[in-house]
Amino acid sequence: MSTLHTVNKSPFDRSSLETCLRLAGKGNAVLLLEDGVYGAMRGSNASGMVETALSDVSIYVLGSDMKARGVDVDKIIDGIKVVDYKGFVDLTVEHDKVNAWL
Amino acid sequence: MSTLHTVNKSPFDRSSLETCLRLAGKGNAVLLLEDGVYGAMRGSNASGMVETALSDVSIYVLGSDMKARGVDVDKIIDGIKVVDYKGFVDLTVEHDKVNAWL
Amino acid sequence: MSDIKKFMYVNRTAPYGTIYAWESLEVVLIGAAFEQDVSVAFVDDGVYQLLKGQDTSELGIKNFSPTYAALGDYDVNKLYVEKESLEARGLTIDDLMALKYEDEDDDWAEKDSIHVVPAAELADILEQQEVVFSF
Amino acid sequence: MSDIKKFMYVNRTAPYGTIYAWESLEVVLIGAAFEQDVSVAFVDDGVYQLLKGQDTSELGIKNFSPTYAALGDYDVNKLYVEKESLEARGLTIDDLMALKYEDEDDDWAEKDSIHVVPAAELADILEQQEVVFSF
Amino acid sequence: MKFAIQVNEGPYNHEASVSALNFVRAAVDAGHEIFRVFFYHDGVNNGTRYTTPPQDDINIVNAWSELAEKHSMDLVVCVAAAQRRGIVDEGEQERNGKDGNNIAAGFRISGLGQLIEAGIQSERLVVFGD
Amino acid sequence: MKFAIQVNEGPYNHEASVSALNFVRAAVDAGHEIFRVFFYHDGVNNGTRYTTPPQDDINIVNAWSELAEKHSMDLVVCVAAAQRRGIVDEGEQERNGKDGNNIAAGFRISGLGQLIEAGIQSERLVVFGD
Repeated sequence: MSTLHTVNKSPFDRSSLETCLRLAGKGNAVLLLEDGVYGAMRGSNASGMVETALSDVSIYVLGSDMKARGVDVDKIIDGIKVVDYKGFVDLTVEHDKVNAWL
Repeated sequence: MSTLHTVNKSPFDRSSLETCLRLAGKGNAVLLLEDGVYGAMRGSNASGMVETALSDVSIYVLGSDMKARGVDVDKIIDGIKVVDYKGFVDLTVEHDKVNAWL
Repeated sequence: MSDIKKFMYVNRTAPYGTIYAWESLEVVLIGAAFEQDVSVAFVDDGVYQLLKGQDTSELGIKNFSPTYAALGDYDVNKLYVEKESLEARGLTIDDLMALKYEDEDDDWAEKDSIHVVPAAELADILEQQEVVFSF
Repeated sequence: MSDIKKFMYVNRTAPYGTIYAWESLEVVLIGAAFEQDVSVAFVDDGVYQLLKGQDTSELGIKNFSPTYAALGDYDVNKLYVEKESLEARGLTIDDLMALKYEDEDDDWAEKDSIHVVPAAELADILEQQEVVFSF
Repeated sequence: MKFAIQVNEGPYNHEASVSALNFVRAAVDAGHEIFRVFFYHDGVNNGTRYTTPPQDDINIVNAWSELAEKHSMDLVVCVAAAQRRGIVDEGEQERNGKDGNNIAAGFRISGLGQLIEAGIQSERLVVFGD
Repeated sequence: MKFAIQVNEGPYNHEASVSALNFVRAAVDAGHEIFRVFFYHDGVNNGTRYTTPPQDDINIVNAWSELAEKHSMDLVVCVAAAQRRGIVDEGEQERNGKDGNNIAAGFRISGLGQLIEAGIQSERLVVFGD
């Protein structure tokens, strides 16, 4: 059962991303959207946690939410893939279920 | 200008308490209410931060919000005082202003 | 797709500060009538939902904590509490309500509904689910 | 009580995920007409409100970030960004919009509205306020 | 002492409304004056008479209306926030071409200036929110 | 593929509604079926026709109504959550003795069982919230 996890909260404001990464199974995928996109940025106090997680899970970030917030693609951690809403839909299809860490 | 700070969020869910304690002036007062009352409990990962803060600020906790959550007065960190809503009102009067860390 | 699906309700919020805990419990109760394979997880501040001795009378709002005790009667008896979340909050299982159910496959023996599980085990349990409800 | 009060607006939330940032800015704009002594603090995720290059067109919602540039015209030019919050997020002042105002007491010289201040200094600034608005 | 109260969240979803109610009652009991209660953000949802909460729970909207009546308390719903969230009085109904309104007794809809004025006129501002 | 969508927050206050709208549109564009959109918690506030958002911003309620009309999409507002928050259709108006209703076009009020059924009948449940 491969799972797509969604995280829509900043890792500085809430524990959602940390808890998601603690409980996501190996090989699962994580999509960062809404305020969750800040978790994709390089050089922050949360970056280390995310970079470590990339060896166990695939991480995606929603491009339209990045653009809205002025988060440039150049500032994203290597290995995180940017998707649009069509890509988000595709991810939900490719995985067996979606787990939203609100 | 003595300030009463209010914190209504769990220290495990949000950064409100940590930020409040970082930015509260020496001699200020902090009232924990709503989900903020969990920050008054002994023996948690957040207790150390609160115990350290007690040397700089007075900390109060709203009794009715504790009772609602099953947080027994026996489990509260030494030095934190329990107040009722009348006590909350009195605290706002005794200080020059209220700063709510939502 | 089998007739019975594995449903997981994930609770990550404290009670009363927000309504998510209570309205989540309402879904679990209604859902029980649909006879799915139901599990409920309590993670992060969600573990506070199960604290003993909740009393909202001074606040003047509804105390919904007694409703958790009814879950066993609705065959909702797989309640998973994450060990790491409990420990971070300085809590043990003794701080939680003792939720029980009668096991019809074991001569109606009374058993504990709450299982404290480490993150790695909860991750496995989450992997086995088919539908995850979040609140 | 003096006629002019020291008003402080504290912003601690990121834009767009919730509306607090935008509706807070609306209060600051309306409040400017009342000619109080206004300061605005950006702490925690509130610093994200000032990031350059916000573009909400793909989401189809209003981009309110250009409004911050208007604050200087309303004599709202004491914008305090907490240094610790910036650094925790891997940001520097160069990542923020360059908000300016013209100082009427200094021959209308153009000056920066944003001041990056360490927590200890922001604590002092907060101490001096008379009314604190939180969103 | 003269208080202003700001409520940022709607009833039931967050405890903010209940906390504000309990604070206001305690302040009134202690002889203080409530200059104004200002409902902002989702707080405007405190002001709809269309709610029907469960009978075993608090009726938050009615509790506000009773305070307004008993103590002539000024309950102000922010117009901009109300428009986004569908809280309508007779004036807004006419202005925006709606076929009805849902404002509860004792509430009035007005501008954000009422919040600023409350901050100026009152001696303490106390904010309840998320 | 058959999707169920759960929306936990009201319009404007949180991005959840906009994210859900964008997801639903992308799913429909990709040829998928939306079995049901279920509005829970403050999400029920998506279903009021009394909103008048600023003209330079998205009209979230209308966007849902248009989706419902164009694609016969089933937009269900939870009755228990709606009662707490003042979202009323004609049936609820009569049942609870209200003097009007505010449900928007294309929405219907029904029970929590509709969420469970959506979880059973659909192949994917996607939840948007706070």
